[in-house]
Amino acid sequence: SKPDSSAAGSAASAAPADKKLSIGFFGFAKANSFAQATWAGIQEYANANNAEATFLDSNFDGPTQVNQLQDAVTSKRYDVVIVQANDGTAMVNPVKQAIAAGITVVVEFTPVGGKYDTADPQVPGTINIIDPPTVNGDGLAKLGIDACKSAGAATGCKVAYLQGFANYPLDTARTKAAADALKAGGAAEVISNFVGGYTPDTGRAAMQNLLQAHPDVNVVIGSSQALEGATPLASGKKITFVGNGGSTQAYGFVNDGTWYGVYSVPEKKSGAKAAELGLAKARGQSVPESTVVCTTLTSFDCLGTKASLQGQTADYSD
Amino acid sequence: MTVDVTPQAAAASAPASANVSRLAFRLRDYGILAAFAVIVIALSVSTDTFLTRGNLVNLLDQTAVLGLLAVGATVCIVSGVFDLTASATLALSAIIGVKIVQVTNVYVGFAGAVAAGAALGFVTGMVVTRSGVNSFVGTLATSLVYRGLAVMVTGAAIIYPPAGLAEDFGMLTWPSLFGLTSATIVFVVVVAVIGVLVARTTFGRRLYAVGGNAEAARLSGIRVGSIHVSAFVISGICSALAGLILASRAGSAQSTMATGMELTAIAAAVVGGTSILGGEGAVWRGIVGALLLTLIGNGFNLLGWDTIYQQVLQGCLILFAVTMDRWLRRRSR
Amino acid sequence: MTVDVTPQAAAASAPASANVSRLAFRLRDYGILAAFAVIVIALSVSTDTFLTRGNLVNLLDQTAVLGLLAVGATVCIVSGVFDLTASATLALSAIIGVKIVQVTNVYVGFAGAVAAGAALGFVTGMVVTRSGVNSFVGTLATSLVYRGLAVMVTGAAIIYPPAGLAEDFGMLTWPSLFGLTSATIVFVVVVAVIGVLVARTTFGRRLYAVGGNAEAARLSGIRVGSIHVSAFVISGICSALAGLILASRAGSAQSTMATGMELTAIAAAVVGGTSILGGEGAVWRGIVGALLLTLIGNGFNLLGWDTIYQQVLQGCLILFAVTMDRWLRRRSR
Amino acid sequence: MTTRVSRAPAISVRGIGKSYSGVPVLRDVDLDIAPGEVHGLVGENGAGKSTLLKIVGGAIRADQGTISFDGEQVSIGRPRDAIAHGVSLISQEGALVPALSVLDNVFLARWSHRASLIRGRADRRRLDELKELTGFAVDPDERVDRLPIGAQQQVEILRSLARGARVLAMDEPTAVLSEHEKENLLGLIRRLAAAGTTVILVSHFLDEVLAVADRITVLRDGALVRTGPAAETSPRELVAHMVGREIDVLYPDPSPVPAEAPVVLRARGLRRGLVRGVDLEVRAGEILGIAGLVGSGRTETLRLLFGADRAAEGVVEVDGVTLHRHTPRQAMAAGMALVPESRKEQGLVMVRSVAENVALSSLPERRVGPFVNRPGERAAVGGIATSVDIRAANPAAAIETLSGGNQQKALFAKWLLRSPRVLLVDEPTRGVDVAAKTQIHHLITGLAADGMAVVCVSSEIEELLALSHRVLVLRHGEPVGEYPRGTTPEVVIAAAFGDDDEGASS
Ligand SMILES: Nc1ncnc2c1ncn2[C@@H]1O[C@H](COP(=O)(O)OP(=O)(O)OP(=O)(O)O)[C@@H](O)[C@H]1O
Ligand SMILES: Nc1ncnc2c1ncn2[C@@H]1O[C@H](COP(=O)(O)OP(=O)(O)OP(=O)(O)O)[C@@H](O)[C@H]1O
Ligand SMILES: [Mg+2]
Ligand SMILES: [Mg+2]
Repeated sequence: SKPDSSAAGSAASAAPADKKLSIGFFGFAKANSFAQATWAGIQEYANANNAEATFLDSNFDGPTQVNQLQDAVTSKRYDVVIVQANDGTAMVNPVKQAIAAGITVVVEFTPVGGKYDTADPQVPGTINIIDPPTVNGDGLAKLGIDACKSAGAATGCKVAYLQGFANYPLDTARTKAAADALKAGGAAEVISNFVGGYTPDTGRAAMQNLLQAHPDVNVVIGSSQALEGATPLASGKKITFVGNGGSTQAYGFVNDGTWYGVYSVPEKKSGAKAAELGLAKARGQSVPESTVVCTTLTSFDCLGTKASLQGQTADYSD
Repeated sequence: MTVDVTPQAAAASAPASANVSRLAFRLRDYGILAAFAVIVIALSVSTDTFLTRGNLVNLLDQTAVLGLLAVGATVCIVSGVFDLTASATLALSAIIGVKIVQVTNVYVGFAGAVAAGAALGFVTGMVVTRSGVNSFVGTLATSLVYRGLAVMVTGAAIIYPPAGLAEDFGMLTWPSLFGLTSATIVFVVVVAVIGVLVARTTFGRRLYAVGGNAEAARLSGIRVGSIHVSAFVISGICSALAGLILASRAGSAQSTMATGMELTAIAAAVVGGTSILGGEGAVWRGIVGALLLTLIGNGFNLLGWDTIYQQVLQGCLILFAVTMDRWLRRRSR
Repeated sequence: MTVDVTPQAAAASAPASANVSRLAFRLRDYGILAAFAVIVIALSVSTDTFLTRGNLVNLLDQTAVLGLLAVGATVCIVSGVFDLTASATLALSAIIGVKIVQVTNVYVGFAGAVAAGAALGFVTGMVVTRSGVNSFVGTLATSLVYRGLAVMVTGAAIIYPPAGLAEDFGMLTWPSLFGLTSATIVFVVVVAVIGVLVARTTFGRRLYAVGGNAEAARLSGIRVGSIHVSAFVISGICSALAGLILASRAGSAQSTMATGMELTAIAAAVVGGTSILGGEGAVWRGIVGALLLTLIGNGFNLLGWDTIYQQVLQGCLILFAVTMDRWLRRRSR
Repeated sequence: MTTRVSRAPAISVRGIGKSYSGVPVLRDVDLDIAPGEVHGLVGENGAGKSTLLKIVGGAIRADQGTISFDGEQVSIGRPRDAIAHGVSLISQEGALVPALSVLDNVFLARWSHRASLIRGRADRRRLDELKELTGFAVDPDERVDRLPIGAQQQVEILRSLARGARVLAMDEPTAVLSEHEKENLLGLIRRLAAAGTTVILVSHFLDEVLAVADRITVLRDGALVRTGPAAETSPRELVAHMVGREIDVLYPDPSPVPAEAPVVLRARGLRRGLVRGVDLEVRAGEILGIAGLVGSGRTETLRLLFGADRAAEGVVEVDGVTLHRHTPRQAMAAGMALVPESRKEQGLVMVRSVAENVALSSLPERRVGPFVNRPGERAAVGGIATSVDIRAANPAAAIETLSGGNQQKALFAKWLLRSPRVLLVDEPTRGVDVAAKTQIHHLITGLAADGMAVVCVSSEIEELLALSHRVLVLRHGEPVGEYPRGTTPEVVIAAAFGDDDEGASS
């Protein structure tokens, strides 16, 4: 039978201010430095604000994360959960269950739900602090166009965008946004059918093939990990890079001029912000339900170049 | 019944010892259940949330998808083939289901998804049996094709039922009989039907015979190819149902659904005690395997142990369960 | 083809027909090479970049990691076991290698990683042979343990060689003999050594015997357990070398390295024509399989096709290759 | 012979016992075998012969008892240990590695090598010597799984000779050899024994055992009931000891075929591979024997009749129904049944139960809707099991736990359950004990008397001649003659060899 949907979303009763709250962080994977940066932010904020936090490791597995959240609702262990979804659509249901059980849910970095162009809540009652993939794609394209100019190829500029995972909806949305914006921004040719992945090795192979097929490419955009593998292959060539992900290595490449720029999300700050918003809501305060990370937490819209990264340090390393 | 007609043996020692051996013979087959019981008891004692109605409902709900795939995998493995298309078939048939929902209604869409699963299973079966290629690599290649088709159909995006039908589309998450979710009910019904099919029908007998010795089966007048195709069709239907459950939960479908889960399903079948060599095994074993794998994750979550040790302990627990199963069988030889 | 055992027949018709049949026997075994050649020719004709020295160097470099794992997988499969720990062993031994580099130097670290791979392979082998559990599920569980240990050792972070050694640590990416990368050289040398070991030595024959009929091997006095353990050790060494190549390219190691690649390696072995039932196959087949899989990806990039069609075509090409192999073998029966 | 007894026995087993799931299959067996002795081991199917041999060969471990070699007690837990003590076992199930060549199988784990590198040429020479010694002719490079079953048996024999063992333990080595090869092997056994090798020979061919053995042991229900010199024993006595009572082991005479009996099976111009044009006709109630040497195409002819292999040319007619390029399924629908020669590869599903195997070919006949009629099945299997005397502790036990002969009986039972019009049997009594063999012979003649047409292939020429109304002789896949009942074995063998090249096989 159809459940009574009005019962769901019944507002949780606010916790007293002096009660120690517990946060569950459902991150991508413990063995992922990006998630570790989020975690560092969460932990710091929690420790300073009468709360304790736990990292639940789903090891990049969508179904595992779904079960973990369901079980967390059962065990009533957490007052606040922060979700960094491996599979945004699969997490919709357990997030609804958590909300129904009166748990405060913060959606961090990737959306829960299937829309990739907005930071608005896709599950009612959630707090969202995310970097919408299309915004990310647009930002990468903007850096790419600037890179073309810096390379002196403002016209006739050939840009390669290395996809993350081939044909993953989230990657597809980002790739499409980036490719469209690159064309709109005046790139002469956009190559987007190479898969760079998220490791140096896959990036290296993609770059080898790219150089084979398009030796005259001017700018290469891709995940920072992939570009780390790709960069050595371009030594001696007039190619510059734009990375996605503000790791220590990426900062290094930007600072020494090898890369033009990097799309850098302040992930530790974002984690801290997620914890802050979650705890505040659990303690009965009202908080904004949607926050775009880059515009809110950085002064340069996450568009890191040698100039804008001056004095900044990376949150994590690859 | 004894077929022994030797008067001496029958008169002297047979009756008593035969009964004992009959019992040992039966018990040794259930080692995996014993291992399962040990883990359940350990969890019941060490947490107060495990043995709650809510958690058991969750556990079954969480097992439904893997359990359905494990049933399909078991049927295939028993008949001597692997179906590595399972998760791709899951995704593609769920996508087809949503596409149909978009132009008709939820019920037609669900039925269409199941039909699509059966059709994909049929195609897989034909590809494998006609090409004569080993099923492992044949289904691996076919699964790439299915995933690729899923990408092409969806344009690598997420697809949704129309807004007006979205709520009904989620019906498999609704609570149903005895407070179980509808997904669980689907799962239980399918398991029961396929369990009976495999254990009690002439089709089931053929399945085992083909998996145990395809040549002997062929010479006994069994159409080995058809049996294999049927196994793939059953697996396709199980995949489609699992896909519907996932899509219903997510409220959408996409080409990357359940990636890699075909291997977890095979693992579940094998952990339950089905031999990958074919000709042996049972549907219930696939279920026990799927429950065991889900249980271990669930238990960890409830115990709240640091997830850094989780994988190591999961690995050890699986080893414990299958080794216990193995040793119980061997000891009573 | 007839293979007469009667002396009379042998006297009459054997010499001529035996030679013909011997040739057919040889040719039919190389169907996969024919399929490979077809794809290579198609790519050479349709792009002007495929058949360049640079691309071929790249292709080998890209194949090295998968190729090493495929060699390990082949050795295991030939002997009748699966090694699903391969990628976990890869990660853990690369991590151990980096840890050793941190306290000594690059050479000791590399040697240490290889030793760690061998040791992990040994442990896997002991777990599988001692527990008596089927290798599929035994190594699956063990791989969880290894991945978990990798997480624990690294504290779930990325680990690096000390800054001063970072450049030397990348030595496997350096160009070497004939313009090939050092990684390619490592790959080629290992393939040659293991290829000879498997095809020409008594150990190799034992491997085939154990995989083909373990009971017959045992009755002939072969220590089946030791052979299996050796196969796992070889696979462990291959994994460690693959891990070093990956780590050397990345300049670091982490616990998630190469996740899932053990299955691609098994796929490569099987695509090449090694039977998953054991007792048949060859190291060169694993290499051809790995090259074929790499080639298909490489070709797509050079042709510049949209990734949306890639999977479908990849699946079709693999099916084409293995079916062609199969039919050539069957026709000459 | 007296000198042998004075030395320490080559093998001495004391108090050997073995049980499976609490059911004893060997009880307190004591046995001494002198060096250079040929020791015959006989008994009914399931008596424990193979089990005893496997214990001596280290393939399985005894529950109780000790084993000594040359007076020295040894611990044998693994085949390795037995091999180290010079024991070589040919097991009844066969132990070949399918994908390896004949050469590799013969020298399995004993390959010639230098620094671990295999020296194939040295092995080839060794094999040539062995082939000369035995008169066996096998292609060293063929994969063994492509060989007919008789040749596979030859490979096993060559292997155990290649080890130069001091003790040869052979479990029914002659079951699938032709008359001529049997003679060769028995001669070889005599020569080896004269040179000091100890041989234990298990066989259901009592005359063969009596001819070659120095002493014979009889096992019954796992217990040793008699050991004594062969010279003082008659086949009748042996049988009496084996089954515990006197029984008649004479071949039954087939009833004459009525003159008006219609032709039920007719084949015209069957051709494929080695089979180069076979025509045959069998009338209702008639038993047609097919004789020939190993590899003469007998098995292949039966397979073509049944559609197990697809004929390149030729048609088969059953009761007026014409079959062309047919499948086994169509052959069965037309009323044919084939008892194949290899129970392990083609006959039985080893991991399934006795009952499932026996019921497999007649599944559609006992069903309720889609379901198996289990009580019906139990009754049918029970009935047929009694009539062919399958001795299994439990019809639900896996068929691989049955003794070789009982497996063969189950295979036979499986096809009888269908009550076919045409019964094709290939080596129907392979590995079956004397009493059960007689039972099967009665069954075959009885079925023929009831109007079934039977085609029988058997390497046991006596059996073939005694059972058949007519014998068709094949040579190189072609019929070379047809002989009426009453023809002597010599005539048939001569025809099988061809007059031109008799004895060319050495
Ligand atoms: N693995 C096993 N499990 C259970 N029972 C077994 C097993 N192996 C053999 N047996 C039983 O042991 C008994 C003796 O078997 P064995 O093979 O020694 O007989 P045999 O004398 O060689 O008979 P045959 O002439 O038919 O080959 C049989 O009843 C058989 O069913
Ligand atoms: N798979 C195969 N490949 C090649 N040749 C084969 C194959 N099977 C059988 N043969 C050949 O066909 C011939 C006929 O074999 P078949 O088994 O019919 O002979 P047979 O007279 O029944 O002998 P046996 O008693 O050994 O079974 C043999 O000479 C054999 O070498
Ligand atoms: Mg026996
Ligand atoms: Mg034959």
